[in-house]
Amino acid sequence: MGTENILIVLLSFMLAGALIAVETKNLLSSVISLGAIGVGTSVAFLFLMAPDLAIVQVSVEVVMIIFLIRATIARDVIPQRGHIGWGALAVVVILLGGLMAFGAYAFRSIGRFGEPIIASVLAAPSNRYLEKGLQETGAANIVAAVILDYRGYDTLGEATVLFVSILGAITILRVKGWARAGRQR
Amino acid sequence: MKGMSVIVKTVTRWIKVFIFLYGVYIVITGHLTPGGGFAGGVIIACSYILLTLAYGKEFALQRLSPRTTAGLDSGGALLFLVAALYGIGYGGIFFVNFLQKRYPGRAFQLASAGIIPICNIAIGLKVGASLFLVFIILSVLRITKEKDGKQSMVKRWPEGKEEE
Amino acid sequence: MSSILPPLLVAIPLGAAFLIPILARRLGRLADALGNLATFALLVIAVLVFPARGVYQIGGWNPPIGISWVLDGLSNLMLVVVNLVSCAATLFSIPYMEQYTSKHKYYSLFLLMVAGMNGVALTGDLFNLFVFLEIASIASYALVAFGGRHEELEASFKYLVLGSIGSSLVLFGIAFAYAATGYLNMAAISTAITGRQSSPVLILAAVFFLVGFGIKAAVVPFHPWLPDAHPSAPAPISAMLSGVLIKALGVYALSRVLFNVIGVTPIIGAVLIAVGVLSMVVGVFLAVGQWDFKRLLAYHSISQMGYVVLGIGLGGYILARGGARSAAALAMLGGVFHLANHSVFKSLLFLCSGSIEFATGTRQLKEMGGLRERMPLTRTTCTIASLSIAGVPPFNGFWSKLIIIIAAIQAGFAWLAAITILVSLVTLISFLKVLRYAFLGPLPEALKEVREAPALMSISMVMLAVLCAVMGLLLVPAVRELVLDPAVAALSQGMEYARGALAGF
Amino acid sequence: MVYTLCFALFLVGLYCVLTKKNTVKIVVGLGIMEYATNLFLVLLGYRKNGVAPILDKTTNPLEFLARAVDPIPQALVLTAIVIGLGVTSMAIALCIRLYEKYGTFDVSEIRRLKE
Repeated sequence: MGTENILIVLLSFMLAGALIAVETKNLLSSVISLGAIGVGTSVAFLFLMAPDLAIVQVSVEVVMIIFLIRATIARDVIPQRGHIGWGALAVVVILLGGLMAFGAYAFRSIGRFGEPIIASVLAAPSNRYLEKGLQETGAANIVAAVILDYRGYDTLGEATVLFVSILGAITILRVKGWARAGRQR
Repeated sequence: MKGMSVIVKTVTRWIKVFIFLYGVYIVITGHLTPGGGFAGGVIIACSYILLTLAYGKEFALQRLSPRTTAGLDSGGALLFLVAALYGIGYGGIFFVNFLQKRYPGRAFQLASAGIIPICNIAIGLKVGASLFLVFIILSVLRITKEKDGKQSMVKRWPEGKEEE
Repeated sequence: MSSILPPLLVAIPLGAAFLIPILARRLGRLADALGNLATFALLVIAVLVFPARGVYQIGGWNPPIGISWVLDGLSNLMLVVVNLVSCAATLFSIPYMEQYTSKHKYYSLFLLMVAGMNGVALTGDLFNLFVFLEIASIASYALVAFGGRHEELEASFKYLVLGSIGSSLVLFGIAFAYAATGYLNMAAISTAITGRQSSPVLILAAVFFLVGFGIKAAVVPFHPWLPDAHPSAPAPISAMLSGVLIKALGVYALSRVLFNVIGVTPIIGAVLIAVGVLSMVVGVFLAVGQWDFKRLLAYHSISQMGYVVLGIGLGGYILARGGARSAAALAMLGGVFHLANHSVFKSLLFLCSGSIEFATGTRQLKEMGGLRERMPLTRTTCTIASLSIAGVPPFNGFWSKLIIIIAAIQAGFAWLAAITILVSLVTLISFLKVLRYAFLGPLPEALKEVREAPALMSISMVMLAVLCAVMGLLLVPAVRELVLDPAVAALSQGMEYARGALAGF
Repeated sequence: MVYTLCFALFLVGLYCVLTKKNTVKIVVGLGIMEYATNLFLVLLGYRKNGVAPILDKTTNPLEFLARAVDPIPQALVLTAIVIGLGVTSMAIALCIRLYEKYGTFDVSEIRRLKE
């Protein structure tokens, strides 16, 4: 069975999981379905020859599900159903359906699955990384060479994103935001 | 939170060390094998999260206080920034891999690839610290509903005290 | 190009933001000092960098291989505007943020937001744009909720959800662009797609970028988060959000991507014009009925962003239709100039509202009144800013609106000019209402003891008010050639951008 | 086909965010969108019968160049995963605080702000 078929099966499974996550009335099952999708993504990364990503994805996944369950579900498992009004719902569905159809049409103009753009654009930076990465950076793991040398600045940005979001979360969870009381309305 | 049963605690005590070491291994060999600072950092954080889940927060917080964690978080980020800025001193270029340019190590050795391993360690430190921090603040602290504008007893994690 | 200055624009705010939580946890004064020092240094550096043109290769890798920064007229103008407003806002924060707890976290988040915006303005790489966009956005989500009260949290959540949708769409757009070309460098993408812009996947990418950056810019119909988020933040943050964030992450990024990377087509130009007009009209009519001072200002932000988008979109439309370059340049000049002007007067207005709130403890216009004698300085600055935003002659807002109107008439869109004038009139009415209710009329009993804002807050307001009065001078030909024309040239060169950004200027 | 399925996953997430009225559900929707985007990027880089972009001592450089999958999307996704984690933790923090203030996860009850 080719990678493409495996991925189609995997993606169908993830899509089903997503539908369950979206439509179930139980928040706990919703979060667990999200976890299943995450694990599915991680497995897909393995099949797509991205072991770094598979490791990161699965560990981030575990942490995120722990957060979601401990932080929110533990508080309130009342079944939730509501959604926006039917008229708005119809508009959203039509819009997304249109987008879906156009997307399916548009994907024909990029290379077929399994034929990446770097195979046809020889000047693409990726080919340079694959060819000279070891020699220029000394790292045998080309992905590490890309994230920490060729595109190291991105990684600085990424570390900053993590820093800012943790700082933001701590800020939001302060006991008291306003020091001056009483003069507010 | 009192922690879990004796069995879980015993298993955790043994496994924790291995998870931690595995994380460290992934960080320091990130430039040779799959993994790297992020993956390793998350795994290191997981070892502490496991400890917290099994033993309760007091035990874990004794080992690693939130203030230390926050310091490590900032420290890791600073180390990375300094490694990037150091390049300005060397040839005047932001983010240049100055070590590799000066001392190109032998490929496939642990000591190779210039600043990449250093950056990996900085990131591992940062990611591990910040994930553990966010885990503590998101799930260990206890929050109750606020009703009728009156807040009932709120227990916060230790850093809550620092906020005046 | 290799200079030590551009990296500092990102490194200083990042370094200060990482240091402040370690050093200044106990010492609020130290946080004040570090924060202000950092933003002041940034302003100086931004002014020094202003005349520079060129490509800065990070890590020493040539453009398509590594990430590069591209400094041209538009990005340098954006840098000066961002750092100017942030300098005024941090100065204002010293007394104002005493009302809140944990000032060190505030400064840290503030500087991270500034770092994000500087990064967005500098970058010449699509993915890097996304990363820095996220830094600035996440910092702003946290800052909106800084007070931690009901409305602030609610506004922040709304902002976070819409903002994340925007970011996801941008990332998907980047994926499409990569799939079509194999590059991430904007200039390289632009070269690779020249001549095949009508490929469906690129249309999809353009749509995703339009919606994604449109959400960040809060243009109608993607505006619902703004009237909640901007008033909920502390006043200096409102000034930053309305003054520069929606421009740096929204309009600047959008025009950079659409004009210089994807290439503007008549359809894109027409969409921008439509969105601009819609934002102008909807924003101003929603604003008229507001009684909450900051909320009123927030709706006006939507309306004023409409002017900017209209000016830029009109220029793009004329260019794409092969019209006269001078007409297109005039329209873009109006848009870019209004962008700079709006940063100044809208941040001043938000700072004034903060000053009034600081003194009286309320934001409701109906609860104010008679402040003209109690707060003479705030009254003066607020009047100047109001006249600016309404487009009354000597002040800066007038000139940029005038240019947009002339450009619209020249391009044969008399109806656009008419709408612009109408919206301007409604804006004037709305701000006359503000001035009437806040400063005139009898002084309510509760406000008898109100005092003028502290000195530092006043200094920062006066600084911006002076700018409002003198920014019209930017149109003097010699100055214009130095400041505004390079920015317009950066936009109107369109796909020519690539040649410069790949090879160095 | 694979691309389309992945895009569908993204749209399901978007649908969830746009239509659901529960803060946790919205966070779940954002998570689905994020996974789909990441997966899409990696799908773009896959090469038929490809190998991972990691060299070892025995690899033949020419064969590696012809067979390795595209490393750029992997680098980007590594960044995007961490960014997603950051956004999600912020969102969870906000959910907790909103719950604390309003006693519910239901958006329709969280309405202090004027329309």
